[in-house]
Amino acid sequence: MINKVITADEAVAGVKDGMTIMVGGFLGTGSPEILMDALVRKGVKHLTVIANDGGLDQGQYGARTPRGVGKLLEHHMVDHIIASHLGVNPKLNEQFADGTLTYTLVPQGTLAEKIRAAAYGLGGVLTPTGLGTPMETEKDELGRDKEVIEIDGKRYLLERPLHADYAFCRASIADTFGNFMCAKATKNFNYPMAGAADKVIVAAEKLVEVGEVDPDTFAISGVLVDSVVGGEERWQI
Amino acid sequence: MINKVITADEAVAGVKDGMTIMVGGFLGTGSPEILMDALVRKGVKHLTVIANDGGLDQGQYGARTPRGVGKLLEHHMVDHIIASHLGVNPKLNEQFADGTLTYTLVPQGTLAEKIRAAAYGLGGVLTPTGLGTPMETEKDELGRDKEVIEIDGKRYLLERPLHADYAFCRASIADTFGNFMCAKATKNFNYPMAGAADKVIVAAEKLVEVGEVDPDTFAISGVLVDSVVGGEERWQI
Amino acid sequence: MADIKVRIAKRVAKELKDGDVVNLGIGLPTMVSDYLPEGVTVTLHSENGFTGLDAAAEEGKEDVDIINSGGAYVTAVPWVNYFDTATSFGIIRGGHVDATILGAMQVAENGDLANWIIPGKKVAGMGGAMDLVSGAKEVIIAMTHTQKGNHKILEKCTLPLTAEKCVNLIVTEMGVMKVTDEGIVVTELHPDYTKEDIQAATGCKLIFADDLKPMEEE
Amino acid sequence: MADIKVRIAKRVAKELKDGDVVNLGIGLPTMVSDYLPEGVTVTLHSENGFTGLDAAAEEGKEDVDIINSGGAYVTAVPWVNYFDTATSFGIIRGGHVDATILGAMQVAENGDLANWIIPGKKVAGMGGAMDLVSGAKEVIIAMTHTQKGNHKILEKCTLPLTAEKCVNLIVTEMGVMKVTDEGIVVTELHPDYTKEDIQAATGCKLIFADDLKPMEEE
Repeated sequence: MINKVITADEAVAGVKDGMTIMVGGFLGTGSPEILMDALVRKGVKHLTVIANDGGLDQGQYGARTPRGVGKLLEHHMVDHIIASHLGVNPKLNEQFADGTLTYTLVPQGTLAEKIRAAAYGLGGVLTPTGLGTPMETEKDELGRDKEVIEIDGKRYLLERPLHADYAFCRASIADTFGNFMCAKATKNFNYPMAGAADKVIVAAEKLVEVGEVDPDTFAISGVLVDSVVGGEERWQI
Repeated sequence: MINKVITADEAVAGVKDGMTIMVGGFLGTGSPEILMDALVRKGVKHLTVIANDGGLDQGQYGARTPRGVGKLLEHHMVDHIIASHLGVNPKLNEQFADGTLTYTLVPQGTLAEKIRAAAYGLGGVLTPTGLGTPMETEKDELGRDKEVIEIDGKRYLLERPLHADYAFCRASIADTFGNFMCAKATKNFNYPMAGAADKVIVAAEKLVEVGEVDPDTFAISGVLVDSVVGGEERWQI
Repeated sequence: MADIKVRIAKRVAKELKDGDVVNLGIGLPTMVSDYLPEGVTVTLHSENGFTGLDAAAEEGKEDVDIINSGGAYVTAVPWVNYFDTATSFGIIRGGHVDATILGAMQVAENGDLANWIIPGKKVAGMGGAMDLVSGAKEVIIAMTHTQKGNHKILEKCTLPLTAEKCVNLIVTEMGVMKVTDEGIVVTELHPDYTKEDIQAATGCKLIFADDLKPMEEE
Repeated sequence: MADIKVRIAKRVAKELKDGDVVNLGIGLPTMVSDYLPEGVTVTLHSENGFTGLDAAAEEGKEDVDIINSGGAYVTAVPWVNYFDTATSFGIIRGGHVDATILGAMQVAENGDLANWIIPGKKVAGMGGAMDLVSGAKEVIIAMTHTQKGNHKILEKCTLPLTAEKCVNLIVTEMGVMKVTDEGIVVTELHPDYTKEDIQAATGCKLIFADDLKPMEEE
């Protein structure tokens, strides 16, 4: 068996300026903090980030430091963000206003399904969400026109798969092969992002040997994961 | 909280002649046996069955009785089967030969995804599987022509969602609200079928009270389940 | 104003049946769960990833792995189930949420809804709102009838839409309105207001139900 | 015949790298895992729902919750993960399986594959085969070069296809062949056969690699 455990710095060593990365989490809950810290240390720039939101700024919801994507925003490492909600972290609107950051909005369910489609080799997503709204008329994250497909008399928006160079996920428990699970409400985008990038990195709060826990503990197969990093901390309020 | 526990006979009381039903399981593993037994007792006819395969005939793989869909075939209750594999249970080819049973073949991954699309409100599935094969040229389970959609220069088959009147699933553990999980390799179609029918019934090997086990034990939300039946037996070889 | 919100929340609560799966938007809609009729238990869907949302967490007792979609620490009922975002919105899009209750900036007489963006203002994003109003079996708008005197119920929305023809019911401090193919039908009118009052506060022609009832005071 | 199968399985095994995720078709392909080179550990994908398939279960010690895609009771490695069918084929379709190794009735020189149906014969169904050969990163055909003297490698398949242009490598008892844009290139020839032998046993024009090597005997 392949042992996939490496350090956080090793995990981000291949991330280059201008790359597209996915980051799990929902307003900081379930985001892979030690991988964000490693990206900050590496100082990579001009990233395109795919995430539900911009994470948290220091002090929001009691956060002692910025959380999740908030760490990358703090250090001006992001040029474009593809997300469903941008209303929480004030750094987002500051950087939109000063012209250093641009965004593409995608409805939350469509965002998750576009990511799953990339992970699972589907040609796109056919969803009723967004019909009759700017989602139908505005261009997508790569500047492509949206298409509407009519199926048996009903209209659906065709949304393209969303793939990245790297996906950074947070696990509550992972084994050394990369099988992992996320406790309670930390699953969010961490599950669909596994498999949707050329390299998938998982930061684990608890790292176990293979066979150490009941295999049905794990929701995601290690075959979708390239590397595992231990030592992800539990949130402190 | 709604307690959804009923008996197997109550669970199938609403199944009528000519209905379309989904049955979880893979060659009998993970199929809801007590619900199949209840359908046999009820004696409903002319069913359309959506399942991976035709289950097992008595004696196959040591089965003491027919398993899964095999029970319905044994009693000539099925007019049409939509499945990916029909090569194991000999009852299938017998009934094809005598003209009492017809079939639609769907590739296994497409079958699962069509079912998920129905459960999750997607307009269809865009898959490369089946291009250039009879899957592209033959009509689908409802006699509709297949469409090919070109997306950014790549061709995909558009496969329609697959919905049923009833879905019968087997759980290793379920609670009285209908949250459930399937152990090891019994997950198969039991997970995607939850939500893909007007009524979803789960037969549980182990039935627990809500809150009795760690909620992360359960993979499928009870909001997708209408009724839970206890007393599903463990396979005997 | 507090009274008005309570009135709206109480009236919306009566729309819910025992066993319903419900998603509540932030603000006024979250108050609805405080006023459920006796014997009605609903399961609250939290779109960030679970069915079985319960009250806010006590300070100092927060489980950092459980937040609601607004980011606040919350608790869960014993029949909770947790899932990822693709599953969460599959549950929504697939019609497994019986009702979503949310506020609105504008509602049109054909049921069009605008509640996610004001062009030129700070970017917030639609989050899960577009999926929710497209997917839920019933969309109930719980809002004040006007905004600083401006009409919110209109012939046509002027703001970008959240979804087309998605609203089923509107509950305001003035009354209860059903969106029908013929237009907006007032089924209940609050005793504080006349037909003329509610029509004047509305930007489209209202239809009054033959069996128009008084909206209950709380 | 047994020797021929072992020869093919051994040769195919050399294509696999440490850490690969592999799906093995029934019959000859399952033998490949017995001949993995020293230091090469692969994770076997079982399309009915897990990564980490191991040996057949001992009689009397079967876990009835673990079968392989052929329905037989099997065991699993310690790093096993179990999942549902939608996920299983997502893993396949998404290109997360490095190689699928399976038999064929016919392979065409452009890589078309037919291995699921003979019109007029008993209906079996494609099961997961169409997804596997469309989705896996590399499709390796492990088969006897001919069937009762009939060609199986052809200019064009006459049987209904399993997938178009999907085959990357063909290993038979006669040699190893790569499917390229120019046609089928023989890269290794077994010492028991001449170029003329393999060409005569093949229904399309073969190209012989400049650095044609002998296929190893076992």
